[in-house]
Amino acid sequence: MPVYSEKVMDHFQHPRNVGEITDADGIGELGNPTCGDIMKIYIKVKDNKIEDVKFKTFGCGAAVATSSMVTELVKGKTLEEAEKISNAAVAEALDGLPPVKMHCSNLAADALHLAIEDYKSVKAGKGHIAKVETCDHEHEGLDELEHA
Amino acid sequence: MPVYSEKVMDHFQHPRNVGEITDADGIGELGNPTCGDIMKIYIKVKDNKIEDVKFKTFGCGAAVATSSMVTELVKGKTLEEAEKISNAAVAEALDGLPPVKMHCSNLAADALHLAIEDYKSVKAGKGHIAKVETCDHEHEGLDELEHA
Amino acid sequence: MKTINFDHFAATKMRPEVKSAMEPFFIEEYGNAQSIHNLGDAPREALDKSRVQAASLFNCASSEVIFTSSGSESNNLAIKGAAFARMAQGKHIIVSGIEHFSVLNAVKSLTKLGFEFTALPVDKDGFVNPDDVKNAMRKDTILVSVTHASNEIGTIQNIKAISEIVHGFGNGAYMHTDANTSCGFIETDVKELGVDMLSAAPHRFYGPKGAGLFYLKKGTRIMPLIDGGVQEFGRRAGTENVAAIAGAGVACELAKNELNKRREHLLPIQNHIIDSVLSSIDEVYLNGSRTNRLPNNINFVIKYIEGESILMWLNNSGIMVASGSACTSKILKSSHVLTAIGVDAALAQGSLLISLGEDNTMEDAKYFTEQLPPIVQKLREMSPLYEEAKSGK
Amino acid sequence: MKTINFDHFAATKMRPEVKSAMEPFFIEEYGNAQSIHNLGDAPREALDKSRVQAASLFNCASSEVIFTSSGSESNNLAIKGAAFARMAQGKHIIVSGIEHFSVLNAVKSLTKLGFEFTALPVDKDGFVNPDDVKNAMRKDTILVSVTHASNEIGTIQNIKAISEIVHGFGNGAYMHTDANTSCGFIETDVKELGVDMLSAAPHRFYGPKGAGLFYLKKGTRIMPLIDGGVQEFGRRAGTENVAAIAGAGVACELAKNELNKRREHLLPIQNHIIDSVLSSIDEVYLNGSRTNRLPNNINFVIKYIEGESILMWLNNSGIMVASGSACTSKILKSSHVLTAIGVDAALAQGSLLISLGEDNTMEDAKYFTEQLPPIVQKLREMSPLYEEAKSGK
Ligand SMILES: Cc1ncc(COP(=O)(O)O)c(C=O)c1O
Ligand SMILES: Cc1ncc(COP(=O)(O)O)c(C=O)c1O
Repeated sequence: MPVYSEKVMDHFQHPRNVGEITDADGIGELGNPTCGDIMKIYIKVKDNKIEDVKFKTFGCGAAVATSSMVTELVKGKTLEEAEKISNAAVAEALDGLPPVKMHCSNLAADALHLAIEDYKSVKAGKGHIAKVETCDHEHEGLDELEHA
Repeated sequence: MPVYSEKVMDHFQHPRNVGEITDADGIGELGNPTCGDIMKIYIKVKDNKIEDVKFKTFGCGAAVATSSMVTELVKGKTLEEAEKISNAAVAEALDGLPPVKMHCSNLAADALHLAIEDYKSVKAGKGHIAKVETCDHEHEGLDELEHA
Repeated sequence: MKTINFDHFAATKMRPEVKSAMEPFFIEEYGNAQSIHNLGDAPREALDKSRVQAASLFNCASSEVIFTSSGSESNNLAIKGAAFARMAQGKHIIVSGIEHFSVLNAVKSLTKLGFEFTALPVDKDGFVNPDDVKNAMRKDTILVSVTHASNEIGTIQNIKAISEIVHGFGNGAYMHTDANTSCGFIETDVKELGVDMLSAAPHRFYGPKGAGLFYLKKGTRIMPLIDGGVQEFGRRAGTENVAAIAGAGVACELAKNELNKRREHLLPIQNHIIDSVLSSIDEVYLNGSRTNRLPNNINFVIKYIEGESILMWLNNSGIMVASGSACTSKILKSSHVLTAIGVDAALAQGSLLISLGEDNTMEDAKYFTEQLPPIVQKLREMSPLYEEAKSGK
Repeated sequence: MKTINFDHFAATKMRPEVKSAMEPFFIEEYGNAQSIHNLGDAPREALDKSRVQAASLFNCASSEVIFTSSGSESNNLAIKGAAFARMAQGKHIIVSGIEHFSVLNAVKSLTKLGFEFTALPVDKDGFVNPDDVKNAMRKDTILVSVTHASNEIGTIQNIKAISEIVHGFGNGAYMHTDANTSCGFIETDVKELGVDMLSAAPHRFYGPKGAGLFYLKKGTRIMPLIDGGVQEFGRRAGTENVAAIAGAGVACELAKNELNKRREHLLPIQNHIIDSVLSSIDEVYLNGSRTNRLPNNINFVIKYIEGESILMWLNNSGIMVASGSACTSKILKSSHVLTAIGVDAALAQGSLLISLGEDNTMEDAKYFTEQLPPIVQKLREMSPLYEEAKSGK
């Protein structure tokens, strides 16, 4: 099925860092089952660095692969470094994603940023942040394809 | 090209009685070049019988074959017998014609009847009858094909 | 690794007999069927023959068969053709809510030209209630179109009852059925169904891509979708795809002869898969009618996981399936059919669509029912929804 | 007896390379290009490749190429698609009077939906005068469609000049050209022609039947003729005829590479036939431009005799030709193109339409020019019109 790059297939079939961290310092959850993808990222932070990271994802191949890739990219990174990682950078690290998936299943960096936000919110005594419901990719696909 | 029967092809390729009769007793001419077919039939009458018959035809395969066939059918027949020959009978003698040709190129019997009429008109001292212009088959072919 | 096609609604492998019937028309007999010289003879005869074969499958006259290029084109010809021919009588069309997009989008696009449509609801098994048709009929209703059997959930509609209501209404409304999924697997006798128009797609029953079938009852008025020459009785212009049409005819003949054999082959495989999956995996549901169902369709919802992922793992095991999930759809929406039968949008993401064909065996079914549970398990372990459900959140 | 195809506008023999490109997609790679599992891979790649090949012939982006089923479908998509998409801007369409029926009948059928059209006159050689386009343009003109080269008289229009006028008018009107006869034999560079849409038919240049080409410039708005799934960028629904499309791509590639070679091969044959027939038979006329003409088209009027009869006699000699006579047309009307260039309806009955292809040789041409005069003689001797003319009536 070469709609996906080999790297995507590798991360889909051998996802890195799947699971939960029961005593996570930050959890970011993003998505909406109605649209197809939910990503949940757990981080363990030590000395301003992401010491451990795990994910759970409900979604398509791209959603799984981007989740896996983002965890690999940020492990050991400082929070500032992690915050700079964009969805586009994740897609690029996977040798690209099919156009149709670029905007819908490419949210893993956002989920990671939420986990960092959550960590900061808890640390600041403001408690956990809420899960973010996204469905901005719910659209008439055909409109996307307009020759316009 | 088996749109036409073998008999049609035979009469088209080996038309019987092609030509004019310079001292014809009756001439029947029918058709219109705009529509595609003109048939001209010459008869020589003796003792109320068609002693000789010749034709000239401008038109499609069916027009040539029906002209040829009608001359063959009437040679030696009495005028009364000849008058009874219909376009349908000519088509049948040719093992049928494609539907689209049935009404447009199947006019040879009519031309023959005109020749007989002409003969009678001249005999009655009324002179020659006029050439008959037909174009009743000029129609929107597609309407014909309506599922109606 | 063996490839098991459990996605026959996407593609069936052409029969060798079909290919043989097509072969002469690629190079040797390359003529145009409309030519009156010798090069037109064999192509013209091939079209005639194929028309007879299709007519025999539909139990109609061969002059009532029109060849198109696809099931979608046949559906569009039915909907737009009838709408434009009968707009003086009215501009109201009735369809079911679970029609294929080639019907639904055709009626939607007609609304831009002033037409209106009613989309009928279906019950939880996907049935249209004939009474709903009766209630929806209006004086200005010109066309009713209900799919013969769903290409997602396999439910077979009572077209005969619906046709009777439509024609009984007495305003001359036409009845069309989309038989693109049913044809070749269950009876499609147009007299029995009582329809004025029917669409079918030979590529769905071991025929070639590039030919669609359209039954147009004598006396039924439509405007062509493709105007131009006189091909197909002036109903569909364009140089005929002789090879594909020749192949389509053979596919029709095979379908007619093999209908019972096909059902007998498919039913046990279908039953095994349904029974085994429902018993071996928890929180899995069958969509569509259990009884009034195509013998070659299975549609499950597997909770907590997403269709494309299931599909990719099965693909890895050599098993080709489809899904009604948003991610697998190019319009990024989950199946409107599942929504119509009341499946929650989130659940619809876990839809698994299996469509069987003559190349499938009971071994394939067993291999599949062994492969599926660990895949489901693996994906559920990765799913935040499953985690929440288990933790009782 | 050898068969000489002098009717290539009806059918060309597919190239072996084209057939080879199609072959895998009949049985082995029978998958659906939309499938996301493995069975979809090869078909999807084939479509992508073919789109690139077609784009290269047209000098456009591959995302601007849409595959249809025939030249007629492409023309209908252009005309109806643009009309429905732009009806808010206006309902006036301009065409030439010598368009193919798939253009003319499409605009005629639009008149039933409130559209109007202007059919432009042509001169005696069949040329549209760009000034006439200018004069016909109205504020509510949404589309102009002029055939690139006539499929009857071979005259090549100045599409570039017409496009400039259409776009220069400044009301956003689209320019379409029907290149179904020209494509594969003369340049069809859409940038050079300046068109928004172009139709072409690979079966006319050694490709397969069942695939049509449609160029749709980025930004040009049309409504689909066939609504449904997302195939062809949502512009043309229906399961793709992968084999035919794969073959069409190869035909495009061959056309691009061989354009000069084709012209060089065809021109001497064309010249020989025209010169020889005009000099050896009296009262024969050439229709269409002698200079600005397709290299593969010849159209004569032979006085006093009728086309089908000529065609049948030539067929007997193994030579396949066509005619614009009423008898050879399935609508029983003589050619509207001949009428438009001022050929008297009676004369049009004697029309002889020769279209050449790569399988034709100079020997074929010589054989033909030997066979024709005695046939003409024989038919004239049988013709009451010739009799009248000779006798001075
Ligand atoms: C100029 C022109 N337009 C349109 C067509 C229609 O093409 P098709 O037969 O592929 O539908 C033809 C074909 O013969 C043609 O010559
Ligand atoms: C019920 C139904 N209608 C219409 C279609 C469209 O058929 P095609 O893909 O041949 O255009 C399909 C096909 O997949 C179908 O299942």
